[in-house]
Amino acid sequence: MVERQSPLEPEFHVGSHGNFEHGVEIILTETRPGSIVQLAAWPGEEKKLIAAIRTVAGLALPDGAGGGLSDGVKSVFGFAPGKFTVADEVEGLAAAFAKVVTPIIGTVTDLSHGRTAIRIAGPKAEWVLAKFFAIDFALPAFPIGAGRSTTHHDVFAQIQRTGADQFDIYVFRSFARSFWKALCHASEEVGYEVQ
Amino acid sequence: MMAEYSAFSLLANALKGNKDWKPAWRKPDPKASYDVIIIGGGGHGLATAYYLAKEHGITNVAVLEKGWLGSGNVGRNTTAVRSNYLLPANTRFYEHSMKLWENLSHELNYNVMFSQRGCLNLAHTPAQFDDYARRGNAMRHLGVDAELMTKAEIKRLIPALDISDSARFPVVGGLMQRRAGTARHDAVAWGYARGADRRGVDIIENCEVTGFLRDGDRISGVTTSRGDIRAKKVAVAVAGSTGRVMQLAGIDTMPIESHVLQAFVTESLKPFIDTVVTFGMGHFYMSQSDKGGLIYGGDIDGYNSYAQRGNLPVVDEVMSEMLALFPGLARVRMLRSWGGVCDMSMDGSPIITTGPLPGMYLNCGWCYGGFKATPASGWCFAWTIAKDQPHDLNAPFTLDRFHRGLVIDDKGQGANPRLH
Amino acid sequence: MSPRRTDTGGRIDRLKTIRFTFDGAAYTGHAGDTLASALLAKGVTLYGRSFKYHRPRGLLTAGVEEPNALVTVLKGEVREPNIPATMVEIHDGLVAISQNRFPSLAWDINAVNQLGGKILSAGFYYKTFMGPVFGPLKGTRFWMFCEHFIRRAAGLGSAGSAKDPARYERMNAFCDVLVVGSGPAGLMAARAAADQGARVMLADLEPRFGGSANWSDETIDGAPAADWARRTVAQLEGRDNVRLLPRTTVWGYYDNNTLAALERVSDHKEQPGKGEPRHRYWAIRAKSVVLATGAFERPLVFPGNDRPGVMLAHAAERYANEFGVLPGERIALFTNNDSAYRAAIALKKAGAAVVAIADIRPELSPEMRKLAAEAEAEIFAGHAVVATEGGKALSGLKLQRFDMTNGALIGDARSIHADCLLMSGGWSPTIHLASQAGAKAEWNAARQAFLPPKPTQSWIGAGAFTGSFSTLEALAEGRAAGLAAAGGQSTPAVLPVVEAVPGDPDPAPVFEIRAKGKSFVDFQHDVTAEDVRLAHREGFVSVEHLKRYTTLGMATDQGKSSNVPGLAIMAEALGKPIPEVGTTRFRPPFAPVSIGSLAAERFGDLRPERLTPMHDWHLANGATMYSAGLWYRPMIYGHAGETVEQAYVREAKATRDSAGIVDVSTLGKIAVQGPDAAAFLDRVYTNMFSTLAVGKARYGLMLREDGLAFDDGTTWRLGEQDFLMTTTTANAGKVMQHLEYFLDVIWPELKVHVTSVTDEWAGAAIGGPKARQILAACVTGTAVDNATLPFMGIVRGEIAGVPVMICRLSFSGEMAFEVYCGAGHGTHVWEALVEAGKPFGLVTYGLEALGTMRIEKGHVTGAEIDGRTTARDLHLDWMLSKKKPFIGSAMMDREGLIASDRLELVGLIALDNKPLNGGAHIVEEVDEANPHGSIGHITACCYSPALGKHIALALVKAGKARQGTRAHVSDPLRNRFGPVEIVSNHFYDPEGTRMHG
Amino acid sequence: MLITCPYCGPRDVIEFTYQGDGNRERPDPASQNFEAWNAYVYDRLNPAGDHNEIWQHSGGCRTHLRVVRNTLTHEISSVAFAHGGHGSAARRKAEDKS
Repeated sequence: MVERQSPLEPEFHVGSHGNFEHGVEIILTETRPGSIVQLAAWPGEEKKLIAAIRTVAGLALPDGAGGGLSDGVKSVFGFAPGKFTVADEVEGLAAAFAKVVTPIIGTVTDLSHGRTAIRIAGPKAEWVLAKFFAIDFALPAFPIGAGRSTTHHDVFAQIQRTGADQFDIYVFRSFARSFWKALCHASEEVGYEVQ
Repeated sequence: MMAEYSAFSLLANALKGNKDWKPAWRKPDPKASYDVIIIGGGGHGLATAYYLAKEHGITNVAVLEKGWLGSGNVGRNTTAVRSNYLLPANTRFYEHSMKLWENLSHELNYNVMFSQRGCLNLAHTPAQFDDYARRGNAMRHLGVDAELMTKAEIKRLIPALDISDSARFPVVGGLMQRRAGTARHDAVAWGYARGADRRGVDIIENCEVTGFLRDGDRISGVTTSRGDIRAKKVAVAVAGSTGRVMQLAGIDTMPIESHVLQAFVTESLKPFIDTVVTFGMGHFYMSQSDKGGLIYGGDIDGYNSYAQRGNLPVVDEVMSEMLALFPGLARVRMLRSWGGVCDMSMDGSPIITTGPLPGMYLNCGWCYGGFKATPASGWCFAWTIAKDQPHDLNAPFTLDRFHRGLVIDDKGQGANPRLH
Repeated sequence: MSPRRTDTGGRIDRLKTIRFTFDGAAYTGHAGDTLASALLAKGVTLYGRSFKYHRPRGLLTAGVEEPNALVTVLKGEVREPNIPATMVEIHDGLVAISQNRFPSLAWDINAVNQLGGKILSAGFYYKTFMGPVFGPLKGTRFWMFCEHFIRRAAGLGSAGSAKDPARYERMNAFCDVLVVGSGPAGLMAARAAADQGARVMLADLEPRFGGSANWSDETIDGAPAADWARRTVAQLEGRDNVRLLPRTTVWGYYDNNTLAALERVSDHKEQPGKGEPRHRYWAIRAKSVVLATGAFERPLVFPGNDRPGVMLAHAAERYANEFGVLPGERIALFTNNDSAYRAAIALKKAGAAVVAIADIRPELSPEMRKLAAEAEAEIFAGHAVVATEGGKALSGLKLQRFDMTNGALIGDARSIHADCLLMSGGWSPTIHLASQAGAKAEWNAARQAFLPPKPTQSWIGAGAFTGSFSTLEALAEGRAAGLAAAGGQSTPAVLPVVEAVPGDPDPAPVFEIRAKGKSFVDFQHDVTAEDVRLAHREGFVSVEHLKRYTTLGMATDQGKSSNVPGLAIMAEALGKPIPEVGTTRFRPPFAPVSIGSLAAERFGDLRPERLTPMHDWHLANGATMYSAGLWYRPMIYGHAGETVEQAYVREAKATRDSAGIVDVSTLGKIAVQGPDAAAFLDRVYTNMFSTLAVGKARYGLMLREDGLAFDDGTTWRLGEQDFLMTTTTANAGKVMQHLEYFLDVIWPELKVHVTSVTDEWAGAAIGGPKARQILAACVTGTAVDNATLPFMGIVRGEIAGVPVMICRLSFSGEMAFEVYCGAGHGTHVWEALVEAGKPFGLVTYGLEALGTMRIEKGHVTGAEIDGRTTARDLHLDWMLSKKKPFIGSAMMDREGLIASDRLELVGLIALDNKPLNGGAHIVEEVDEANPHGSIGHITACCYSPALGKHIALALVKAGKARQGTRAHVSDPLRNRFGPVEIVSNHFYDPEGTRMHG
Repeated sequence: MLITCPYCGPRDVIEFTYQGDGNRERPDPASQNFEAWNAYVYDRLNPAGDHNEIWQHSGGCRTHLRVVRNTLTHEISSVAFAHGGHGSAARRKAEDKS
């Protein structure tokens, strides 16, 4: 298997940065899932798609807009009406879904190469993300597991909260390096570590 | 008859404690009827009245303004005057305007402070430079001044500009129109008002048009907050409110959307930039007023609005583009922002025409280019009203050009007003 | 005698000494001082020069509304002009200089303007400088000559051109209740809302929370008000549902309760922390807002009211109580209301002599008389100040009996010796944010002030903002507002006990004392009462005309203290009540905001960079990058010593001779999936796609609704219901939105999903006579011969262990293939292709060579599909299906779009064998002196290595019919004129034998 | 300005793209009624007051929304998915004629 190149490579500097002498309050990393798949149901077929997600990924989606969950290996969340992003540590998710999500239910689009997943964690994660996105990151407004589609100027992002202090951000690969640099820059104030 | 303004009259009046100055224009009550009523006491309406009187001898004219004179876009713009258009219909028209600007202070005996400090469009890629060359050459082929500038020449002209190669969008050159410049916006309204008034035009403020009078199919006057006024001809020059006024005439749809455009000024600074400059990789333009404030703006907010107020996304975008060109301005402060309502037409070009109803004449669709057009707009509209047909210069700016596929689309954006 | 530091008192830290300079002189102050208070403590009386007359000016205020004392703060090469000294917190190493003076603040040449006095009245510019009607100075020249000097005299501070090294940041915040202002009302509101469990933000533009509590002599619950404020703040600090924002000016109230605020994070520090911004721009979406923004005191308008040493009464009170500074030793007061008596007490307590209180009102309450007695001040009821004396500091003033019913001055003036005159003309609630929020203020005749309107957005007012000027009212209203804003029920509660000096909140309705001499209304812009009356005389009577004609209220303080007096004087001239003159609508910002803060994180980084998967490879292999929208693409891979032209000619030639490879990853790619995908594409494209076989690609053209050409590209049918659409790089986003709009709004019944997969795929186009051999050498799992992979065919295989999709299509006109693989494998596959190509002489080529080959082939791009051309203009009418309607089909045949004189695509060959220029025009006859008669323009040009000629594509009027004729390029901008032959746009291999080959 | 997307909740206007007058009705694709086509492409209702508009939540879920917004105050009184059916709050005159 040929390893995938990360778009962040030249700007990915493992170690502590910024104001870390006062404590590291942010951990940044690239999660590099093997699969990122977009699933979309035709109107009225959403339930079947959700069932398919349970079958293939073993994840039971909660009801409601932007609902989602993560088991640490696989993650799923809704980002638009009838549309979901599913990520898995291993490759091959798109093929697995293609067998289950029939044309009657909806479509499967493989974005494993096209999106870059960046994880931001730590006590200041909400603070740093609030510098970029005009959405409310407070836990009651953005519960664990939930997903959001939003944008920072030209950079479109899907964000899933995967922990009280942890968010996974999916951005277009071509923008990933620029976004990463901006994220690092914005984290300097509170001290950050790249892992 | 009001006195001529001059250095001498200033001195003479100063010696008398400035007690003898007279109102710049009369405040008459409306008469029962006029030959021509112009709805809209903005720059275009006032200029139209002035040229009707001066060029066509039609002086039994009333200009009706719903609020205070010049309260629309003539007093809310960023004061740039230029004729650097791509398409011939626009270039010819705006160049006619430029020629009128060049003698306007004399003509009106009112210093409108038209200052030909130049307008420079910055290009940031070789392809854009070629695009600007196309436009500059189009201008030159119509006898309008234009020149290309190199990076080094630009740096000499605007030392504060970032021309480094490390800029996100490095400057590769620019298109300069030296005869372009700025004018004092309010003075244009006041100068035309005074000029029209001196020729007998009635300028009636606080007179809101509430409906149209009809004689059969023909528009024969207006109802207003100050009573009914009859007229042989009713001209509409209310850019920004065109939708509202045309609705009063029963015309619900127009090839126009009203959008809000924000503008900004910084605190006063010592001379910083001597010319009008525009950014090529976004939408940003800036000049410096005689008082020292940097006056600048960018895109429209991008949604229908009559509110004369915008929102933050455009504010942030404009300031970001400003600093991309002038990184030294980060610590300078924005003093004031405001919003004007623009008639965004479907091709980015204006409408100056007879009709669309009998007895009516329409001047609208100025997008955000109306200020520089003021003299030519008034001049052509007066012609159209007086002769019941357009002048060659405004003949292309019809209302039916959209349906006929004869659009004048300088930006090539199609029927998408928010992109013009 | 002069101002000085008091022996005790103030909320400064007298143990901490801070060193700074002003105009080069070294000073010391204390922690907690502003530049204004520290300089005042050192006896400085002269702070700035006014805008027009360059009059010497002292401190008028102690806060954000300061019009006079503007300074430039220097940080190395970086300048921050026009900052009120009252808003600069001193720190060690602070360097500030005065402005608008030459050569020095004390001796300013432009002070000569004062002699111009009456000539330089309001609006004088409009009446002169027109110049002669003929001769060398006609037209605009004379004005521009004069303007040159006017501009140099105008302006305040200077901006720098050095890039500010500071960092600016934006922060998005959400809260239930935003409280603006932290005086007693704001603190009570914040506490009450926080007690309800609401998410609360409390912002104050001052470094210290507490507002008037910091400088009033009042007590709250038995302790000094400042202590009460400190305790309340401490309680709020401990709560995790409260965010406190000191040094934060809420400056904008936008739609749907979106507020903008500026936090000055590190201006008060010698050095910011690592990564710490200078300013933080808060965009706050608040469910509800409590406006507790207080009120501004107004000056009185009388001759000499601008002399250094004349100050607002509450400002002096503040300097004394908050900063421990006395603005003078012998202080006189001039007032039309009770509030100034507090200042008398405060200054007396702080150690000054209060020599006189001139009160416009003939009748004074016993309470005021008692206060005056306490201050040991002589009272002059029914008197007014009619003159002040002194140069750069006040030495005395003149009083005269005044009849407030008719404004008459009676009897002889008497002189009073004083070094400081305090004035109070009543108070104007700080209603700016409420006005920005969209409603019109209401005049209150009793308060002689504009009070906040009924809310049009979700806000609640409290305290002086509402016209309730007492602290007790502020506490009660603040609590009620906080509760209501948090959605709590108003319950009876015991409010803190306030001990305060009494006072009637209503002033006498007098704003101006008319006597001989210049009386200033707008201090910074030098607008006098006479200027306002001149505006009236000339008919500039509406409030907006007044503003614009005189520039009243347009200075950096935005008329915070001058608007109401100006209106009052106009109203009197008109004989109308004030509200009939009009109210000014306040617009953002409440106070000036740094442009850096508004650009925030985009300062120095305007747009993100968009990079292809092979970006780093290109850089490592000598590519010169070209910025195309947000993308970066290789322009050339230059060799040492090559010019751009030499490089692209070499690359294009090598491609046509053997093979070349180019990164095409930037092409827009859209997955079009679903049972109705084919039917949808038939509607979107002008040609048919439902007939396309699986495993084949087709070139498609889209029109806009108005019938003009929109975009082109190939679309690949990967499965029965699965298409991969490609778009031009520039239009990818637009096409995506176009498709989404039609699917979502117009044809929701179609079962089609569109997804941007631009970034999923890396794309490399490899073309040239050897291209197939190179592929054959590295592709496994499929053959690439003509049978397996015919023109427009698609196969799947592997390259270097990576799955790839290969489509045989050509932009260069050569036998060519587009190789797509997962973006993460892009460089891997690219390197494998380059390696496989080595034996075949494969070159990498950039945009320039790509452009050259496309010009040779006559393919169109954005330069020709420019939003004004039709399919026919571009000779693409063969693609307009007659079998079906498509987007634009109904509109494409309108008269203007089929006119005979439209610009049509042609080719040009330079007959003088010299380079052509993009943007050059085409004429039938050259006229170098007077260029005219343009019939079109060049859209793209190059030297064609295949033809050995300089060629171009052009759009020319009725161009098709001109093929085979001669014309000329006319490029006066670059002085390039010369003959060309008009030919077909298909210069090279028009039959396409090479790509089909 | 905030628009409450039925899926994403209240979001800043920066996330949205304006798609104009929502009263326009596209003629049948095969229609040869040029007046109707012209009206659809070029003519707009432009009221001072409540306006039916189409917005795309382009920086979010990318659905199109039918929004009723007051052009004098920017107040939004309703938001719904655009594909939920065409609004009929303000019928245009051109349609009535055709």
